[in-house]
Amino acid sequence: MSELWFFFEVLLSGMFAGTMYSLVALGFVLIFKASGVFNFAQGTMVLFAALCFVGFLEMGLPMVVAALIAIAIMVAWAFTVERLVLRHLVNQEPIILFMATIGVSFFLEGFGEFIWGGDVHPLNVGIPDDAWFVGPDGAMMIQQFDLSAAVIAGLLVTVLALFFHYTRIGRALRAVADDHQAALSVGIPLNQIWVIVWSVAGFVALVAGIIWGSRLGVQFSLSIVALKALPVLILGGFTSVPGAIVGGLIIGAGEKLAEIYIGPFFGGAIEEWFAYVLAMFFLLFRPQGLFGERIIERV
Amino acid sequence: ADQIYIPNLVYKTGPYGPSGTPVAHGVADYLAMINMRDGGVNGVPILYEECETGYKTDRGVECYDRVKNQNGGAVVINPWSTGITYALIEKATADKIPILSLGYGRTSAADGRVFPYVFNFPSTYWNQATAIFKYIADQEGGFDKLKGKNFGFVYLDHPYGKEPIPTLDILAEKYGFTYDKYPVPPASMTEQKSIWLQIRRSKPAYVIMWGWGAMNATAITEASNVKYPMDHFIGNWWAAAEPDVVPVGEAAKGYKGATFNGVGTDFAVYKDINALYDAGKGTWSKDQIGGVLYSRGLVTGAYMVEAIKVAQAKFGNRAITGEEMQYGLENLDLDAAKIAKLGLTGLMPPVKVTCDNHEGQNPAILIQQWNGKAWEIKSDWIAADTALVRPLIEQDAAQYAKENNITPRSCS
Amino acid sequence: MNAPEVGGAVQRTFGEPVLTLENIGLGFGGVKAIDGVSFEVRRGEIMAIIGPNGAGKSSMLNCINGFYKPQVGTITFKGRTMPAMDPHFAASNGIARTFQNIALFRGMSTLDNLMTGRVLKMKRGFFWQALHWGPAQKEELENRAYVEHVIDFLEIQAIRRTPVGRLPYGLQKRVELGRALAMEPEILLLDEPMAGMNVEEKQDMSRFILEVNEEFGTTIVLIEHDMGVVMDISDHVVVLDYGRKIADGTPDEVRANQQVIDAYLGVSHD
Amino acid sequence: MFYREAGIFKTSYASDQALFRIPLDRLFVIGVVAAAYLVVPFVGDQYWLGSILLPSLILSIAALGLNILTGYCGQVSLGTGAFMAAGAFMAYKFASNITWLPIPVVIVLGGLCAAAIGVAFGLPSLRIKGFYLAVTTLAAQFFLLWLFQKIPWFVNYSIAGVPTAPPREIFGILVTGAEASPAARYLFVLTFAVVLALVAANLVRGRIGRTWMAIRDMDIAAELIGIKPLNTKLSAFAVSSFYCGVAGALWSFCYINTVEASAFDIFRSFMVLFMVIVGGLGSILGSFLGAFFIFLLPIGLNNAVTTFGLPIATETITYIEFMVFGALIVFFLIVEPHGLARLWQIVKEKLRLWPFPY
Amino acid sequence: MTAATEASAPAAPLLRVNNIEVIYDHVILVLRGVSLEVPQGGIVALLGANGAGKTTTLKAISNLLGTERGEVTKGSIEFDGANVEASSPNDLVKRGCIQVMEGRHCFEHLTVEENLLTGAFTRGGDRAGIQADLEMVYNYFPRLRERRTSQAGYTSGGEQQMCAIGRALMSRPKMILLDEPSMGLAPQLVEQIFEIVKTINENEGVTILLAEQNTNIALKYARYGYILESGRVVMEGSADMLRNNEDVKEFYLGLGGEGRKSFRDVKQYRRRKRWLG
Ligand SMILES: Nc1ncnc2c1ncn2[C@@H]1O[C@H](COP(=O)(O)OP(=O)(O)OP(=O)(O)O)[C@@H](O)[C@H]1O
Ligand SMILES: Nc1ncnc2c1ncn2[C@@H]1O[C@H](COP(=O)(O)OP(=O)(O)OP(=O)(O)O)[C@@H](O)[C@H]1O
Ligand SMILES: [Mg+2]
Ligand SMILES: [Mg+2]
Repeated sequence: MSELWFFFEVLLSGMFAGTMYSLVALGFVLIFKASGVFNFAQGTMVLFAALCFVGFLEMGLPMVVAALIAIAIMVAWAFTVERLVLRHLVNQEPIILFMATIGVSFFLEGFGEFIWGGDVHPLNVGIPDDAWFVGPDGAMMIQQFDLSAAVIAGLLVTVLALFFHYTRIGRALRAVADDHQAALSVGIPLNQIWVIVWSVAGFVALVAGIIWGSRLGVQFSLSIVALKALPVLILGGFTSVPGAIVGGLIIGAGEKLAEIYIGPFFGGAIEEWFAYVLAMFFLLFRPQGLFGERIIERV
Repeated sequence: ADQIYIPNLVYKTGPYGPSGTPVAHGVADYLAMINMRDGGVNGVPILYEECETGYKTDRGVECYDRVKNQNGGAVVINPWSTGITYALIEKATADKIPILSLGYGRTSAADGRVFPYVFNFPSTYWNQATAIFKYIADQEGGFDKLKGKNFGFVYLDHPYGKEPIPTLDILAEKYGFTYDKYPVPPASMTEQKSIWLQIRRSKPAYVIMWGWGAMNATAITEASNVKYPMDHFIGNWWAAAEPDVVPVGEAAKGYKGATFNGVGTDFAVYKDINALYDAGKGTWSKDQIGGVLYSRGLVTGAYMVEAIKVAQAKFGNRAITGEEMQYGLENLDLDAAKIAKLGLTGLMPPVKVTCDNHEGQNPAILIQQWNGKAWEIKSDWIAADTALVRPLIEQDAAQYAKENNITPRSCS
Repeated sequence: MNAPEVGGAVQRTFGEPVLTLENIGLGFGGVKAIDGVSFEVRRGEIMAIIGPNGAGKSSMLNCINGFYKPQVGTITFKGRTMPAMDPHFAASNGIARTFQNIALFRGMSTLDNLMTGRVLKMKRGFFWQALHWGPAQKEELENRAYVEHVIDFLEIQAIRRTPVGRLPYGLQKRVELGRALAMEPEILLLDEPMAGMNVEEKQDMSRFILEVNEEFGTTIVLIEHDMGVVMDISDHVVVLDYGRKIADGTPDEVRANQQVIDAYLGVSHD
Repeated sequence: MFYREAGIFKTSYASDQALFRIPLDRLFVIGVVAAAYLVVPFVGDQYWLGSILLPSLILSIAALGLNILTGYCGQVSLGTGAFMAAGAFMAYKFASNITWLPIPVVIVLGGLCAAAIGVAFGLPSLRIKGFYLAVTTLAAQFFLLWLFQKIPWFVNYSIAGVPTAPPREIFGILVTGAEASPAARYLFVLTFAVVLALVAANLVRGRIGRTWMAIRDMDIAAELIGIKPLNTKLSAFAVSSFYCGVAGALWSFCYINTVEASAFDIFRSFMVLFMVIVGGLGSILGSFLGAFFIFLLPIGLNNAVTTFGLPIATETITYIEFMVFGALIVFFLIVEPHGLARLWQIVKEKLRLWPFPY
Repeated sequence: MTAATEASAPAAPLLRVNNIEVIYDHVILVLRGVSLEVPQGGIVALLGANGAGKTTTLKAISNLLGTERGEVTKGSIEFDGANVEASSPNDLVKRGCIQVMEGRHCFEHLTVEENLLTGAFTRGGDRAGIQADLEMVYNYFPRLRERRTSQAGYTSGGEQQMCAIGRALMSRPKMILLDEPSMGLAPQLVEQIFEIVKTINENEGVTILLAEQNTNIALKYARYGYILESGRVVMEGSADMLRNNEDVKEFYLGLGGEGRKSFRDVKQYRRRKRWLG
């Protein structure tokens, strides 16, 4: 009986943990969907946004002001990236854009540390951090922090998914991802589009950064966390906003269950690769990820 | 040359930067203080230089190659990373430059017969493990109380984290306890939910942690999430510093850790360190000094300076070579009186290094506890069970010697 | 075409059918791309498939060389009857094709593109390839010689080393034909080989097609929207409309067919 | 007008097929290789040979390997580090258990094991394409490193878990291990680099290379002209992993001297990927240019600061290094998306037209 | 020779290309001084063999060369009185100049209808107008209506061509640059497309510049034409004049001295005549 409770506890907390990955993955998806750019810098943006936020907090600014300034900085960043990088790489192959974002990521990482230093910054924005216990003598524990994170992720995803599907801009974004040149030729302003998505991605990064930062402190290892967003992203499909959430849930729950129930047979720490292998098996059945757009193969 | 060149392979950036920075400043400040106060070691100024490795082995090797012949040749190398230490052992031995890996690196390098150029005093991971269990036994009222108990061992799944496992196995057998291993994957070390849910279920009597970097803060957070009693959670000396607990906030209160150096600024030597800062020659900012890792840096500096003095006593008061430094380190004998004279009482343990024992004669640890604001030392020196560990060290060193065609030197 | 009709197809006679398609049906979700089409291709003939846009012509070629697997029907080729063609079987048994949306290897030079057409003819393994010497070099040179013939034939010597991505559309089409020819095909499937060409270039292209057909006896199946070309060079025309076959016969028969005029040709295309 | 193509007539396909069709190119390459063998070991000091050229050459081999897979065959891989690790660990097993094996054989065997593993992880590439394929290579990356760390057999059950690369010699000269002189190690690695570069150049200009490129440029069309996608992709995975494996073995045996999994972590994979892209996808020369550029740039920046004695804190140097590094990557991509190799080619083309602008 | 349309003679040309030179990839010189003018409300054809530079000219006009590492190194292009170089491609579309690109370039993952709607991007929220135009495009191309919910990547070549043209019409342009509109279309559709071109030109005054290989039909609908060879304008004139020019007849219309020849009879390889050596 208590085994069963334990199972559900693992399942649930795994799913919550997964939504944290989703938050990072979401930023990737936005930019990929809107420009076909595989944005390697998203992890660094999470870190940078959080650093800015926490930096202003430490200067004694009120939370709202700090958040607003951080958002403003992310928008300015979006402008910079568009001006100095993307604009010059219109219509290049995806791998080259990918590479450029790696350059951007390095720059931002150096810049962030340059400005804010390499220390760990504790962050507390007042997300409730207690646990509820349910079941016979608290057999199952639900952490409020995780729950809050999951709710925020869910909200963001819903809003963004609606935005992509039902607005004129959303359609234009998808067009850009398909063919930069054709998008230009029908009058879609790539520059503005890019600034918009990078700004939105910056905002998502800030949210993700604040949540992660509240758990771990804002520090450079956050950019390592971002790697885990990759299997989530791939499993859900690069182009799907809801996919980021579902991918996160599956990866989160899958790897926790695997670690606990299969891990011991292999000496543990299988979490490190399990997510990728899980994603790979999903891909064997759906090469475009769970919710990704069908890969068009025609001659 | 007219100066003693001490390069330092630091890492102040990247994910591990928060832990690497204070150490580097501790070393730098101590050496700067010696230069300012004494005009160097016995009148020979120290040239200190840092090379950033980012905690990456290949960068470390490059740094080593870059600095080893500069400025008249490096006198001693501090790699500050287990991986870099491993990569440099043979190189440094061939180049006759001693490696000082203070409480990290290759444990079996304590066997000075096989590793003449590697020093890892004042203690090794294996000894530390025995000492931690000694502490637990003391808390519980004797080793016989450990029998039948279950412990948890949370570690980074990496050679560093796995180091104490053979020792733990022996201890478990000897004292009749069991322990569960909880490896944390290095590439996703901030994801420990499954581990702590398991711990919540199995309720081990104590949890011992061999962690590093962001893994530590995550573990402490998760431990408090699952309401694990904090004072039964003990980290090793690389898992109990300010960067590990500060981000966790209130929840970290009560967390314990091993250490081999004191913490805080209430030591005599701070008179001179403060003077350094007042003279504007400090390398950091004054409000940041005094933490666990900074102190460890100071201690490292002190050991080096004292070893140089030993070498100079034999070879003359001049800039010494790496080979001479090896002599200095190998004959380092810092007893309580000498330490008191240096103003370091309480900050560092006495150490006596010999030709065959590079970790010092009486390895011991302190247990410290985080009170929410600062670390408090909670124990006296707890001696390690060297009788148990020494054979293990010799066995591993012998295997290494065999694989690498090394004939151990004789130390008699 | 408002120019007066000249020449016209000479009635030629052909051998046994090399390729027989029977009752082919292919659908995508709700769309029926091909719906019960049967026809035969005889050895040595030039056959044209025509029809309005979206009639299923390209899909038909895709079925013939195995890119699409029809849901119903059978394909008989070289005495083997099968429900669907396998691409590798098709290629290694002499079916080569060009594509409507040029499918060249854009990063490679013209020469290399043509050489890929020879892949099936080259057998030397890894070891020799790594040395690029001895048998491997010999084989390479033999095939290079063949490819140079094709290059000469198509008069694309000047662009031998140009990456094909940089070539203008028309030349790309020609290179694509070259790649197919390099395979020494028995059956050549051409999907709109003359789209985007002016009259003169179409004449060149027609001449290449006719020469291949006459000199090597290669059977040709082509899709083309230029009725002038189709009526002039083909021996046999199949007309598709909405996935169904609406006519099958000589150019003259097809031209006169009222259904074809209504569905495709529009008002009296001579 | 000195550098030109016109006026050089080929009388046979064989000479037209040659590796360098323009004599000046050939001379240039021969000159560079000759200098690398005959001049560099004598003029370079230990630091240059052992810490600059040696690792750059090893990484060039890895970049060559990845370039074969990604640049020539179009399969994006983030698992380079893992395949390097496979080479290193397996070479260590061979070297430590069959002590009489000559060291070049050991390295090649390490490469072959990596190749076999590469093939296994290449299998899903039949269905999974593009960036999605990155996930299978990531799976390889994390799974293999985990495996090498988890199973004590790979490190001969040593307690420490980080074995030392055994010293081995050729013709009585030590070439691996810490005691080997930098010059000897450099020459040993250089030989591997030259031979492997030659083999790669041969492969890519022959049938196999063309099938790779065909798959890269348009896999469907390639399939329809009779190229078997699975075989082709797997052969690319095999060759690529072989190169990476050799590079990994050399990295452990000749450079860092330890066989340590964390030397081959995901960041190594990324580094090699940068090298390939900055150097030029689908270019042998580019692999070398990229490897030298990416490996040397940070060290160069770092050295520059120390040499000029600028009073900048170590960490600041690193921050600046990151920023400059990132900015330069972007800069190069904007100037020439097809990498340093293409830039070099444009310079040559301009030279050919010189003194006329076009 | 002046432009054929009476109306355009006095009016300032809508588009003026002034002696431009284009280089790709820093080294490949493609256009060597092309000048042309398109009068307000005119239909002008750009003719020429493969690789003559028609597409390049059109891309230079709509400022898309930058995306292919090409650049205009000399000369200038003016649209509607202002230099195009100053405005971004999307500004140009806003200002009313839209291009139908060679090779269709539909957005593969978008449905046919979504493709058409992206064409109306610059028109903002004018819902009713856009809906009406969508109806109009569907009426022009009934086939598109049938396929409206398919992803464009899965439609046939001709359907994609219709989609690309329809998409351009959706922007309500002042001027359309058509690159090979007839490519891959069935004969009656080719006629129909040109009829549409004629209709929008006449009814809505849309100016048209078209690059076309099908010289025959192009000269039937255009009023003025330029012939490009190897990056230079080698001949220009009114459509009638070009149609009757012997060289044009022979090389572009396939009419030898003795009228149209069967494709089967073209045995002798013809040397293409070069106006320039
Ligand atoms: N893979 C596919 N998925 C969905 N629909 C498809 C697919 N392939 C073809 N179709 C549909 O099948 C029909 C026939 O397409 P096909 O390409 O064969 O036409 P076609 O006769 O070649 O036309 P065109 O002359 O325009 O090239 C079209 O309506 C097309 O949209
Ligand atoms: N992106 C490019 N890079 C390099 N060269 C190019 C590029 N695009 C076109 N060219 C070259 O420019 C010349 C003109 O090409 P363009 O496409 O403008 O010709 P076109 O007249 O449109 O031909 P077609 O009728 O075949 O479409 C060609 O020789 C071509 O090789
Ligand atoms: Mg078709
Ligand atoms: Mg064109």
